[in-house]
Formats: sequence, C-alpha cells, structure tokens
Amino acid sequence: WDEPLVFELTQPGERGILPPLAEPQVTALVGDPAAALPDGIRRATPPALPEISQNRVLRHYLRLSQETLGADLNVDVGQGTCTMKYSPKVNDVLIRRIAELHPARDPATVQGVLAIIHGLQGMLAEVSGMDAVTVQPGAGSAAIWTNVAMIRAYHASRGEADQRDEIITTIFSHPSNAACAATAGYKVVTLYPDADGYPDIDALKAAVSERTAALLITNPEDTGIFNPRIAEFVDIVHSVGGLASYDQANANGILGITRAREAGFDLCHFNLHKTFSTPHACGGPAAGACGVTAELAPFLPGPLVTFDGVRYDLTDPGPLSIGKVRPYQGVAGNIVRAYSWIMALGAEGLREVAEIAVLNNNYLLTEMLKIRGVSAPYADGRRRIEQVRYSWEQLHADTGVHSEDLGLRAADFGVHYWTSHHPYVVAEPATLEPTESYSRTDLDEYIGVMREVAREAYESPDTVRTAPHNSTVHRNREDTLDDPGTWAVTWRAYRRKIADAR
Amino acid sequence: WDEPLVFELTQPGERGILPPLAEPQVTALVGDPAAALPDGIRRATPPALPEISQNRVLRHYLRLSQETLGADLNVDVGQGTCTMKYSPKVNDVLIRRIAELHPARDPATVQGVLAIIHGLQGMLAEVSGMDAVTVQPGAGSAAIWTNVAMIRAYHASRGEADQRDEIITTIFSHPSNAACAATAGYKVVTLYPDADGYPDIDALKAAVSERTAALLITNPEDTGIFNPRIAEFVDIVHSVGGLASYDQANANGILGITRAREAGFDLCHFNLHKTFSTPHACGGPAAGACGVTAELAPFLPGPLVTFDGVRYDLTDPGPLSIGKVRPYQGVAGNIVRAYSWIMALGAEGLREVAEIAVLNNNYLLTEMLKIRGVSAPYADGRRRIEQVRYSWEQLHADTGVHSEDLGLRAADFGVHYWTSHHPYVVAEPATLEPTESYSRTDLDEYIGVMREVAREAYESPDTVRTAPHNSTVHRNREDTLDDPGTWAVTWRAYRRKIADAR
Amino acid sequence: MDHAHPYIPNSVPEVRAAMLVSVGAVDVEEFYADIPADLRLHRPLLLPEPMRSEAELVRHVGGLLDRNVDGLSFLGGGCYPHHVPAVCDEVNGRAEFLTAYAGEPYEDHGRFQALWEYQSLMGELLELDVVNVPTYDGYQAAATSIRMAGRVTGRSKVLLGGPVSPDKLSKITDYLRGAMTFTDALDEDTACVFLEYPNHHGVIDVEAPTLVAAAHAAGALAVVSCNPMALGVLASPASFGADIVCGDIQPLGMHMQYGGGQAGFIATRDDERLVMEFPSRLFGLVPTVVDGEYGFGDVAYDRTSFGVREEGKEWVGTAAALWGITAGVYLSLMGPTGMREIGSTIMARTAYAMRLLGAIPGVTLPNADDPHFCEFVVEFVRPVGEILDALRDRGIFAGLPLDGHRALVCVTEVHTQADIELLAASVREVLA
Amino acid sequence: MDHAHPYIPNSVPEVRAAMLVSVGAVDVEEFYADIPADLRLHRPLLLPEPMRSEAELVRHVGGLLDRNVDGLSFLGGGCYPHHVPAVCDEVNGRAEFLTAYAGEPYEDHGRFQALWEYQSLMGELLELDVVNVPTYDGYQAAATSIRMAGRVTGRSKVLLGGPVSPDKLSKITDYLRGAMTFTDALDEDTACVFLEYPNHHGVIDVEAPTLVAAAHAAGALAVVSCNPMALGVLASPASFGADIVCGDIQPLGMHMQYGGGQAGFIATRDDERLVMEFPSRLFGLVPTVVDGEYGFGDVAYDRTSFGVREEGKEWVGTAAALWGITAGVYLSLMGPTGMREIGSTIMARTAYAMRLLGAIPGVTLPNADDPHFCEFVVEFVRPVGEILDALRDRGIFAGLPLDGHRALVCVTEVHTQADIELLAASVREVLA
Repeated sequence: WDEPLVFELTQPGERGILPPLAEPQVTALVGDPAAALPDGIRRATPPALPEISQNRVLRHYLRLSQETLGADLNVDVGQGTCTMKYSPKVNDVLIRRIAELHPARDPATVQGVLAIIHGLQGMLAEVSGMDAVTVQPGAGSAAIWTNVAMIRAYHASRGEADQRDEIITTIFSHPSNAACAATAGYKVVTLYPDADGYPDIDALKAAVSERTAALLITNPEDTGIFNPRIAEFVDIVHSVGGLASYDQANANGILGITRAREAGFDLCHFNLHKTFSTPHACGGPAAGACGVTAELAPFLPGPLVTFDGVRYDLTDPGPLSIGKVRPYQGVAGNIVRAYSWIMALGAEGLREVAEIAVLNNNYLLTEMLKIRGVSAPYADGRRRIEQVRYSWEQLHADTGVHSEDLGLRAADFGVHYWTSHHPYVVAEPATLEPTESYSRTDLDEYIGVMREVAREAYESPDTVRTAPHNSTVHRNREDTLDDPGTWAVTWRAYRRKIADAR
Repeated sequence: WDEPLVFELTQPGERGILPPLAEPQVTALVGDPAAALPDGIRRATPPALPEISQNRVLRHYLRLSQETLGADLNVDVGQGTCTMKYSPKVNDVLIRRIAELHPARDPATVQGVLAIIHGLQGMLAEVSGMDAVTVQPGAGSAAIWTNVAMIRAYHASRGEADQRDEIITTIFSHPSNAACAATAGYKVVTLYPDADGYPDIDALKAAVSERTAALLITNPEDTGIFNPRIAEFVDIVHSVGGLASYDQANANGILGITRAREAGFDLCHFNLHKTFSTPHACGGPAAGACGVTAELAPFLPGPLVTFDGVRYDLTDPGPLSIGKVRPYQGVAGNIVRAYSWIMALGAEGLREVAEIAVLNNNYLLTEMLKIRGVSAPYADGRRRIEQVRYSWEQLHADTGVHSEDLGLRAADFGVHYWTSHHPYVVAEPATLEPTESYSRTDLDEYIGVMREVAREAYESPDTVRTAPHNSTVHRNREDTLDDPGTWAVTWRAYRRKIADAR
Repeated sequence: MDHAHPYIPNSVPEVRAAMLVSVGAVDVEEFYADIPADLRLHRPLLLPEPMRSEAELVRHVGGLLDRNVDGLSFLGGGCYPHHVPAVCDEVNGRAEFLTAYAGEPYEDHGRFQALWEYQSLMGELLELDVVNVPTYDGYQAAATSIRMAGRVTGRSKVLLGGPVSPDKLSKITDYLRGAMTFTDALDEDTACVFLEYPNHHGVIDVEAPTLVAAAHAAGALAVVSCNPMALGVLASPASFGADIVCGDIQPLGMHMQYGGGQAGFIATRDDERLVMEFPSRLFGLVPTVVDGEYGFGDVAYDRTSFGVREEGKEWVGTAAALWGITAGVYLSLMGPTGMREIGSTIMARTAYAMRLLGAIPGVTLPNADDPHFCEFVVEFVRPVGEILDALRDRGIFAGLPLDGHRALVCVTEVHTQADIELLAASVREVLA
Repeated sequence: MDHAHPYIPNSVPEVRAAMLVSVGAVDVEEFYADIPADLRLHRPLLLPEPMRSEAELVRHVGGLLDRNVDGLSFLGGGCYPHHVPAVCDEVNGRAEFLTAYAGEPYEDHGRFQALWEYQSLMGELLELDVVNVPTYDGYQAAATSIRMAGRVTGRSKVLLGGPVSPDKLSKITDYLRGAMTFTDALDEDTACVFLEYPNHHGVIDVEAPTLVAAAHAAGALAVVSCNPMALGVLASPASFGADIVCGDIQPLGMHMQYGGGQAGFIATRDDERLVMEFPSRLFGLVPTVVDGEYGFGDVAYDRTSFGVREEGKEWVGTAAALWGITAGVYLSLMGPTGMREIGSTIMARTAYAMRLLGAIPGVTLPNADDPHFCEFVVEFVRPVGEILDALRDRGIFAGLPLDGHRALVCVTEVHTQADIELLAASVREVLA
C-alpha cells in the first residue's frame, strides 16, 4: 500500500462516527452549557482533526496493520529479551467479558475479576517462591520501579534512607534497572561480565558497602548465560545490609526449574507480556508483577487483593506501603490473559515451556554457529538458557556490513531481528530467543534466512547494505531526527517547520 | 508470503487444539462406546488431516487473509452487480450476542432475536411495498429459488401446474433467474435488449402465452439502465395469467424512489448482502428476503415470524406453503446486521444511500468515458442508475488486450474488477458499481488506475497481458482445470493424479 | 441530509453539489429520468426513527437482544452446540476474509487457497476426492445430492433409509418436485437410497453398509448425509461405498448463531459422471506459468449456471464460503487425533446421559441398545410439552419436542458430567 | 508430557528427542548445567490442575467472570464509561497490531505511522507540537510531567492548584520522593503549578488561565492534567499558556476493562528544553532516501534509558502503545465536529443530572454553580455508604464514595435522559 497520512485523507464535512446528542427535554432544561462557557475557557477554534468517513478510516488503519510485522505473522525469534511467544487467541476473547467493568466498582460486584487477580497472585507466588505478589504495575519497567520504590521505603523504614544511596546492577540487565534506580535518586554501579560472561563477582565485592541499597540483577542475563553463583551474589549484598531484587524478564527458560526464593532474593518481578504470553501490543499495554518476601510485604503498593475464604476484597496495605504505582488494580486484561495461560498449562506445562524454550534455543545456537561470520560471545562451548546474544563482528570485519543491515535485509524475507542493545558490549549484536512457541521447521526457516543474508553480505554486500527492498518505505535519513530544527513529532510541527517553510 | 499448503505444514504429533475428554466417572460407567463400534462402522484409519500447532495454524490463515483483497482494504467498485458497500463493523460486534443461540429454542426464550427478524420483515415490506416478507432464504439465489417455488405452487393451487411451463427472464438479469426456473422444471425464455438497452418489449409480447408461469426480471438491469416500461412488462405477463417477480439485486440506487408494488409485481427479492450491507464473506453466508403480495402470502415458506402485539411467535404458514427452503429462520447474523444497518439510516438515510450511489455512478461514468478505449454500450448519453457495464471492445480491437487482462493488471495497483458476465453480450465487459460507500477521492483513485492501465495497454501491452506482477502467484495454466485427468479438487486427488504419478 | 452520514462519504452537502456540477446535472432527479412518475414513491418510506449514533444503535439492538433468555441447553437436531476454537473466529473475523467476494485467483489467492484447503481437508475426513465449495446448508446439500443421483442414473425415485427430520424432508420435497418422487421400494426406477448417518434420532445405523450394498445391487446410488463431527470415530460413508456424501459443516467451528452457522457440503469420488453434476463451484489446484508454483481456479466451470445460465446444473450463487474456510481452520486445528478424541468424548457423554435418563422412572429410551452419536430420543410418561416447559422453568432447555411424548436430547463435548447429572436430576424432579 | 501441547509445537516427544540428538544432548538437564542443585526446585510447582481443553478453559474463566454483577453505572473519577466505536476495537484487535513489538521503521512502518499519527492527532486536540508515545497511565504522565518541570526549572517544589484524586496524589508523592516536594506557596523554589482541568470534582475551573499566568509570573511552569474528551468544547490548556499538558487517553476509545484501558499522554511546545526532558519515545516524521517518501523514526533517542541507561531521563519501557493507536483511530473517526458534539452532550447531560439530583430533598451539590464536565460531587444528608449500598441493591452504581457524605457521580454520552431520570428517582426513593 502507498497509504497517505491520516491528515491527507480529510474531506471537510465527512464524518467517521456520530455521537449521541442531548435529548430535547434535556436541552430544554439546561440549554447548551458548553456554549455558555466563558471566553478563554470555551474552545474558540475547533481542533484541526481530519474529517473522514468511517469506511476510509477503517481502510487506513487496516492497511497500516498490514504494513506491520506482528508476531502472529512471522517466526518472531529475533526480538530476543522480549520473549515473543504465542499469545493464545482464546485469551483475547475471554477478556471481552471485562470490557465494560469500571475498576472502582464495589468489590461485592466484581468477585469474578478479583478471584482471577487473586488467583494469579497466588500462582506467581508459587512460581517465584515469594510470599506476596502484586500485579498492579503497568509493565516490566514499572515493576522494576515498584521494586526500587519498595527498596527505598524499606531502608527508610530502618532509618537508612540517606546512608544507602547506591544500587548495583549489571550491564546485561535491562536498562530500566539502572534507569529506575537513578530516577529514584540512587547512584548506579554497573557490573560488567568477566571473561566467562558471568557478572564479575570480584567487582561486586568491591562495590558493596554500607551505602548499598540493593542489587538489581537478571539471571540468566540477556546473553542466555545463567550465573551459577547467583546465591553468592545475593549473600554478598545481604552481608552489607542491602536487598537483592531479581529481574525475571528472562524467566521463560527456568519456570519450575529454579526460583527467586531458592537464590535468596528479597524481591523479584515478572513481565506478564513476556513469560506469561500476554500480547506485546506494539509496546503495551503490558503488565508487571512484583513478588516479595514476607519482610518486604508491608511495602507493597495498595490496595491488596485479598481473600478471606469466602469473599475477595480490596485491603489497605498499611502505613509502610509505597502507595499507588498505577490507577486501580493493574492491566486487568492482561491479568486475565496470564491467568488463563497458566491455567491452560499447569505445573507440568510450565516446566515443558521452560524445557522446550531452552531446547529450541540450543538448537538455534548449534545451527547459527554453522553460519559464516557469526559468534556467540562468552561461555564458549557451553549451553545457554533461553536466548543468545550473537555477534556479527567477524562478518562486519570481513564485509563492512553491520548487524543492523542484516536485520533489515532479513525483513525482506519476512522475518527480522532487532539490535537495540545499547551500549554495544557485544559488538554487532543480534539477540535471538526462540521461546517454546516455534517448531523445528520454523527455526530451520529462520536459520535459512540468516544463512542467506550472511551469504549475501559476503557475496553481494550492497544488497544487504541498501535493504530493505520489500518494505513499504526505504531507509530513513536519520540525521533530521536529532536536530531540533527539523524533528517533527506531529503533523502540525512538520507543517510549521518543514512543509510550510518550503 | 510464500505460504505452503496446509498439508505441507504437518508434523506428526503436533496438536492445534485439545478437545475435552470424558470424565473418569463417565468412562467408568459407559466405557468407550466409540471403540466398541462394530467393524465396518468404526473408523479404521484416522483421517489424513495435518497435525499442526495452534500458532502455526493461525499464522497460516492470517497470511492467507493478507493474500486476499477484501472490500475493507480497497476501493471495491469493480465487482459491479455485487453492490460492495461498507459493512459497518459495529454490526459484526452486535451479532456476537446471538452466537450461542440454538435456532430451535422455544420462542418464549428468544423474543429478542424474533423481534429483530420481525422488525426487518416489516421494514423490507415497506421498502418493497409488498404485503409479506420472509427472510428465510440463505442468499439471493436461494431467494430467487423461493420465488420460483412459490410461483409453481401458486399455479399448482389453481390447477395450472402443467399448463404453465415457461418462465421468461432477461439476459441482463442474474443467471440464477434462468437457472432456478430451469431447476424447477420450467422452460426458460430469455429476452435480449433492444437497441436502447431495454429488454425487448416486442419479444416479451411474442413470448407470453397461457404457458407463461412468470416473468423474472431485474430493474435496473446489470447495465444500470432502468426500464421505464416495467409496469407494462408486468401487465403483459399478468394479462396471460402469469406472475411477475422482481429481482431486486440492483435495488441500491432506487431505495425510497420506486418499489416493486408501484410497478405491480407479485413477488420480489432482496440480497441483504448487497443492498443492506451485510458482508460478502468470500461468497457467503449471505441472506435473502422475499416479498410477496397478500395473494401470494399463503405460499411463503414457514414457519412465519409473527407478532400478536405482545409476543413474537413462530407460526405455521398453512397447507399452501412451499415448506422449508432453509433450516430454521435464515441467516440470523445477517438479519441482525441488515436490521441494524437500516436502523442506523432510517428513511431519509436510505434515500440518501440511493441518491449518492447513483450520483457516484454517474460521476464514475463521466470520468470513465474520458479514457481511451472504453465505452458504455446502450442508452448512449443517458444517465444510469447504480452501475454501468462498460466495454473495452475498442481497446481490445486496438491493442489485442482483453478486459480480463486489464482487471488483473489493475490488481497490481491494489484495486480490481471482475468479468464474470457470461455470456458476453457486452464484449470485453467490466461492470463498475461504486455504491454510496466511496468518496469522490476514492473514485478518482480508481479512475486513475483505469486510466493508467488503459494507457499501458496502448503503450506497453505486454505489461498488461502478463499481469499480475505484484500478486502472490502468476497466471494459471487454466487448461488442466477442465480435464478430468488433471483437475485436482482436493489434495488427495492431486497426490493421486499428479504428485504420485510423477 | 443536512450533515454527512458516516457510511456515506459523499453525503457532505458541498461534495454532493460539486459532483453534480462535475457531471453536469442540476439535481439527482436527473438520474432517475427513466423512472416514470407513476412508479415513483411520492412520500418518504415509513420506517422507524433511526438511531443517530452508534452508541444509541448498540443500546437499541443490545436492548432487544437482552430479551433472549439463557439456560443450559441440550438442543441439537441439526444445529449443534460445540466449542468453537477462538482461532476459528479470529480467522473468519479477519476483515480481508469477511469482506472479500468475487476476486480473481491472484489478488484473492489466499481466499482460493483457503477454500481449496477446506475441500481437501474435508476430502480426508470423508475419504473422497471431490468436495464442493459450501452450499447453503445441509438441507440444500441433501436435496441437491439426490437430484445429482437422479441425473447420473436417469432415474426419478428416492428411497429414504431411515428417519429424516420433518423440516429437512420438507425442503427436499419442495426441491424434488416435478423432477423426482419418493418410493418405498428399491427397484429399477430408484435413483438412490438416501440415509442419514447418524440418523435424525442420533442412532448410528450399523446396517448402513448393507443398505448401500443393496442400493448398488439395484443399480441405484447411495446418498449418505452424515455429521462430519462423527467421522473421527465412525467409518466414512465412502469406506462402505456411498456414492454421494453430504451434510452440514456447522459442527466444525461455526457458532449456532440462531441458525446462521449452517453450511452444506457435497462430496463424491473423482468420477467425471458425478463431478459434472455438481452445481457448486469446485476449486482446483493448478500449475501456473512459474514452474512449481501452486495456483487455484475453477474446475469445469461450464457446469455452472454462472457459466451457462439455465444450461448449468441447477444453480449456484453466494452461499456459505466463509464457513468453509472456518471448517478448514477447525480441521487443521483438530487433526486426526482431535477428531478421534472429540468423537469418543461425545459418544461417551451421550451414552452417560442415556444411562442416567434411562434410569429415571417415567422415562424410556426407544433405541437404548443402539450406538448413538450426540443425540438420542427420550420418551416420557407424560406429554413432552409439559415436561420441557417445567424444565425450562428451571433454566434447562432439555430437548427438541418430536411428538406426543418424545423429545430429542443432544449431548456434546460442551456438556460436562455435572451438566448431564443436573439434567437427569431435574428430569427426575419434574417427573416425581 | 506424553502428548504435545497446542502452544508448544516441539513438545511432540519424538521431535523433542530428535532435537536433543541434533544438538548432541542426552537430556534437557544438560542445558541447566549452570544451575546448582541447591538452587533447583526439586518438586513440581504447586499450581491448580490445568484445564485440558480450550472448551474447559473458557468455561472455567467464564464461570469466574459470571460472578461479576451488572448494573447501571455512574462511576467515573479517572476511568470513564464512553461508547467505544467498533472500528477502534477492530483496529486494536488486528493480529498485526496486537502482537507486534519492537520492529524497525520498515517492516513495522504501519505501527510507526499509526503512532506518529496518534501523536499528531493529539497535538491538534491539545494545540501542542510535541506529544509522546503513550506512557502507562495518567498518573504516571502527571508524575513525570512534574519531574520534567523540576528538571527544566532546576526547582524542586510543586504547588497543587485544586483537588486531585487521593490515588493519583499517592502515585505522584511516591514518584517525587527524594527529588521534589509539595508546597503551598508560589515562589522562587516552585518548579510548577499542577492543576487538573476539569478537576477531580468535575469542576471546570474558570480561573485556570489566571493560575497559569501566576505560575509564569513566578518563573514556574504550569503543568495541566486534562481530560482530552473535554477538548472539543474546552479551550486547550496550551491556549492559555500551559507548558506541559498531560492526562489519560482512556476516554478516547478504550474500554474501561477494570482499569486496563488507561494510558498516559504528555505534551509540550516544540521547545528543545522541554523536548529533551521527555523520558518517552517520540516518533518523528523523517525523509527517506527516496524523495517525497515519508518515513518514521525516534526523535532524540539518546534522551532515553533505552539509549543511555541511567543517563537517560527517568526510564522508558513497554507502556501502552496500542491504546495510543486506538486513540488515534478514535480521533480520526470523531473529527472536530464529533469532539464538539460529544463535549456538548456530556456537559448537557451532566447539567441535567445535577438539576435533577440537586432538586431532591436531602441532596446538596457543593459546586452547583460551576460548570462541570462529566462528573460532579453530590452531598447526601445521610452517610454516603448507606446511600450507595441501597442504590446498589437497586442495580445502580450511583457514584464513587469520596468521604463521609459525599459521592462523585459521573454522566457521559452513554447515559440517556431516561438513565439519569432513573438515577434521580432511585435516589429520591432511597432518601425518602
């Protein structure tokens, strides 16, 4: 499709939908209060929204949807760290049942949805081994923030708020660990991998002190390498009075295998849109869950969804609570989806998820390494858990083609990967995470594309460098995006700065 | 996408969905009755269906959907005679409410859906001017069949079943008029247009006799030409004791303008998927409605949906009824959609539909005729109602390119038209029917494609002749489809006859 | 109209006026010049006041539909309650499939492929090489199948081989009128034996193969109408010689939708004499100009009334293609194991319901010893209407009334053990 | 598992075994070699028995949700009942949009365009040039907006300019902790005035422009949280000088979904100092290597924590992009006239409800003379819990309890005159 911008579709007078009008008797009694607003408060100029008939609006967005490579449409193993798994369609249907439910309804009238929230909390407590769980955070990073806020509140409750001003994380943990800590006012200490790819335990020992508020760490990290000394890491932090918070974004390969509790963590979080299958939705709505030990439970955001054996209720968490992190009880649609997904699998199924995700990953690893120009840095010859951060450094050295070019070229074949792994500790990175959702045939297809794209890089590098060739659009001239004089975040800005300026 | 056949996706052991199993207590009591079936009745070999995981099945069909040019995605004015109008999405949502409703429920428990069926019957009675309406037929052709069956029953009730063995129709009426008449045992007499494009009235006069059972006629015909002498046609048929049945497939341009009643018809039918916006669904489910005068009402199929002022009921139509034409009360989903569509428009809206459909058509006609090589046969210089059957005869004579080639080439630009208008009374035909659903900009876009394609036919005819170039597949080798030795209606036939024979 | 309607872009008064100018017309009336005054409707249509907004429309239609009443339903008899996999709805709800129509095999390649795959998947289930693009419903499929048999054999009689629902019989009777008639005897005038498998009473007639053989012995064809849902556990009619197999695919992924989910199939061997009698479209796999590429097109199009009008076989029109695609999705999801499992579950639960109901004083089961699939006849000691009404008051739609004291009760995989036990307990209560 | 799960293709035992061979592993345990025994869970997880089939799952979850109770609801207070156009659901239900994630601007061109268009449509409504890809919700948007103001001004105090909901205040308080504090005075330490428009009590504060001017006079910024649904009739905050405008787009096409429909927006002028303080992604229109072609990409990516980790502005992650696309669809459908009409309808019906309720003995309206949008405070002569409980027994969820005797009642375009009259009659009855 060569679909215009929505503003270019306007035809003055067209209507996409009509809203109800006030009834004559209503108007007779109250007039038109909007028209009676005082100057300066009454809108003087209608918003310059486009005017488009319903059919054309629909066609516009349907075409844009077709120009989007959803996970449902491709073998989506290239968005490693994101755990792109199959999001069962039945769960999308189930949530229609809560579409019109106001979140501030009296608990007596929403026992069904509260039962599901409570049920999910319980299941995640078991999966993590933690004592209490909230599903209020809006997504994974919001859950990290929530954990940081609880860490802060915990230390404050012990009078150590000022003393403990450092948070330690690792370079292969999600950037939000570092960023949330900084936002909460912490100084961030970042650990880098040692030669084996494990976070450097000596660096940790050097970093901890009475200033340490917490360690925020992923395991396995985004390299797919599981840190076997994780309990030691936790102990080291505990030994100086810090807390340990487990970023479980990469939990998919270890469900039922190992848990936050066994490693001694105080807090953890899950991304329901990763491990528990809720759809990624172009970047949310997602949902996050935080699990904590009993000691940290008083700091949970409220209200808590509780059950007294007869009825579900919303309970005030008490004075130590950090308060609200999000309106209401969280992203209820995704909570229902995640609950349904677990209920479709059970304990045995979750373990199968983990094992097959890991099997798929190691299959992919084995086959990928047969391709010229690619490597899997660190832990040479060892198995990985659920993903691998590959490096095309050799291929780049040989051909000058960047990893990003390869990813864009792969899109011409209907698959893709992303390279947003700043800073590039692994050079020319590509992170592949096959999850349990793809068959061997699917993986072979993906590997085939990688092989072909790498071959092209060696044999006809310009083909790769100028990709994409089959997309709707061609390569951006990126420089305008960082220049305040030319960036154009809205149509009105574009018109003012670019179009009208011509 | 280069999507394989679904059979090629099989991986023995994979499951797409699991059905429930009988509970242990059930099995304990009754065993496994399926296994206890006698030989010859128990299935010995499992069906050779593919075995595919859910994600892959979904991906397969989503990709096939993207390889389908639905009306929602394009300016679909090229499927003339089909009245491709916007089918409002809200109506698709409304019908979810009847998804799990069994059609043989006691009327007391389905007053809602019966109220809608009854409401639609009443509205269609007003739109047609007829006295009674049924919405039981499954689609337009089924409605034509129903009318033919009622005509046959009517004459039979008067002892003229054997005598009246001829039905008259016109070449620009839908083929099902001729075909249903033949199926019911009638000899079919087809009228051709006179020089002005009207069905030849002299031919009609010559055709009618005491053998005439009925006239089945469309007006306006598929040329978009309204026959102004239609009442005379009806009178002529009535004068010999025949009935007149109005095929209102082309009613979209005359809603609220003229009706079956005013022209004196005894029966008529509508296609709810054309005039009343229900989606075309790749070729059904659709829905048809038959309207009849009070004299013909006793012949309607049953049961009738009736209303006594308090409650809706299903009523036996009596001994003259032709009986059932379809299970239950018709395609209820489309009945609800059509009801909702009319309720979103009202009398004024329906008239606006007609007027804009006709305006759009005449706009398209004006612009199309500016294109080299195309003409609008018959009624030269006159206005048309809601569609026009164009002819690319001149272009073909000039370039050797067929209309079908132009249509396939247009598909490369994201629009299309069809040419299934056998026999080709109009040479090199293309029937365009813009309906009310497209804006002037949409029509200009369509015209632009036609202009471009025609230009190519003159300037680079091979480009057109070898189209499509942007489709998933290339031109078929059609000859194998008519040869019993090579046609392959199923995968099993293909394997047996072609693949395994190699 | 003084403002544009969302469904009618060019109803913008200014656009409408400009377009009139553009085509050189003063007024839309010019376009209707051919319509004489005495045919014109000189008043507005008398229709209910429309809903201005989508919000009001939803409320209005929703309000009507709120008047439908829910309950635990055991109604079958041709339209069956089965679980519809969400993927089926996802696929048939796709805007592309929902709104496509008569495109060519190229820009609509996906539609052609999906329908050909449906034919092929049904072919595996039925063990037959030719399956049509769906016709309207199982009634039409049966009626057409019988007429196909009439044309192939040049004979005009049809023998019914078991109970058929009165409604279906009504349709068949109308459809055969003038062309074929019913008979009680199997002789040289018999075009076909028509039997249902399982039959209208849910009975799996173990003599079906014998009947088919008898038909063949008389030079007649065997037309078997079957429930495709049963074929994971029942031998396919083709396996015991049926010549034309037909039925309704509603069970395979279609919601009941108050009768809107019906769609008919007709299948035969790949025998030219049979194939050429199909009225329906038949899609075929076809090579394209690119070697190794699969295309799809119409097989023997000149059979159809689309191709040759009244010279075609019966008639063809828009019927139920989307339900064909959906049934294809269903069979792709279920696979051989799923079809076997669901068949076993249905038979087991049906048998369980028969056991429980049969044990109730005042209830007898006329065919208790026959194998059943998905439904069975129950005979009450009291009039059936009375019993069903009393059960309805308890929120249970227990069955379809057949006649005086009998009802047809349907049990599928959606009915749990607990549902069946509730039914039995309620029946016991009502009869007590 | 002894059979394959539909969600896990390679759980087919034979495939699993073959893949193990292919990678040279005896057992999946090999892959877990790095996990020490003392970290392993040596028992199965204790989870509820799963549902084997989709049919049973639907029945189980549906059965739970059946325990929710319906009624006529007048609840608002941050999550509002509006009609969601079917086209909004159609678009956000598209598999492509629902399951896409972090693709590049090429293979995900549609997603980038849809989100950029959302930004642009919101920009027109807000009369501002910079709008972010949605953040989680209006609470987060408010909290971040205030911290943006703190960074821009280098000041650390925030002054509240009217009633804010306690929950939102709780979130803001937590989010500012350690960085900013509240103040009662407007002085040289004040980073911003924060006000809601309309405010938490539904009041449209006609003094808002004055407050904004006062903030500016003190060298502070004005941060205005507004309900975008009101902006077809209310002057945009930018029009009277607001520097940062934020809020929640839930009203623009999102179902309430028990709180799942929230999504936050933040908007500013195209001023580099403000733009560089956004934590969120900002998509920009960008030329491509093909002249005249529009592409889309990230504006000033190195502001973000994706780009520079803890050096970024706050943090960014997956938030609520699909609701942004949906709000874009909503605004495209509504257009300027739709937004004006719906605003007028809501204000008229709100006023009507105030008139009717205000006339009931035992009811007073604290802000009766102020203009209101969509909600208002009602004070009862009796404790609010008692009144709301009694109304709930009548199937009416009449409002949110605020404190002792007060409730917040919400009226939108979905509430008809008849609904409002029923509410009033029921309140009268309860108070009688």
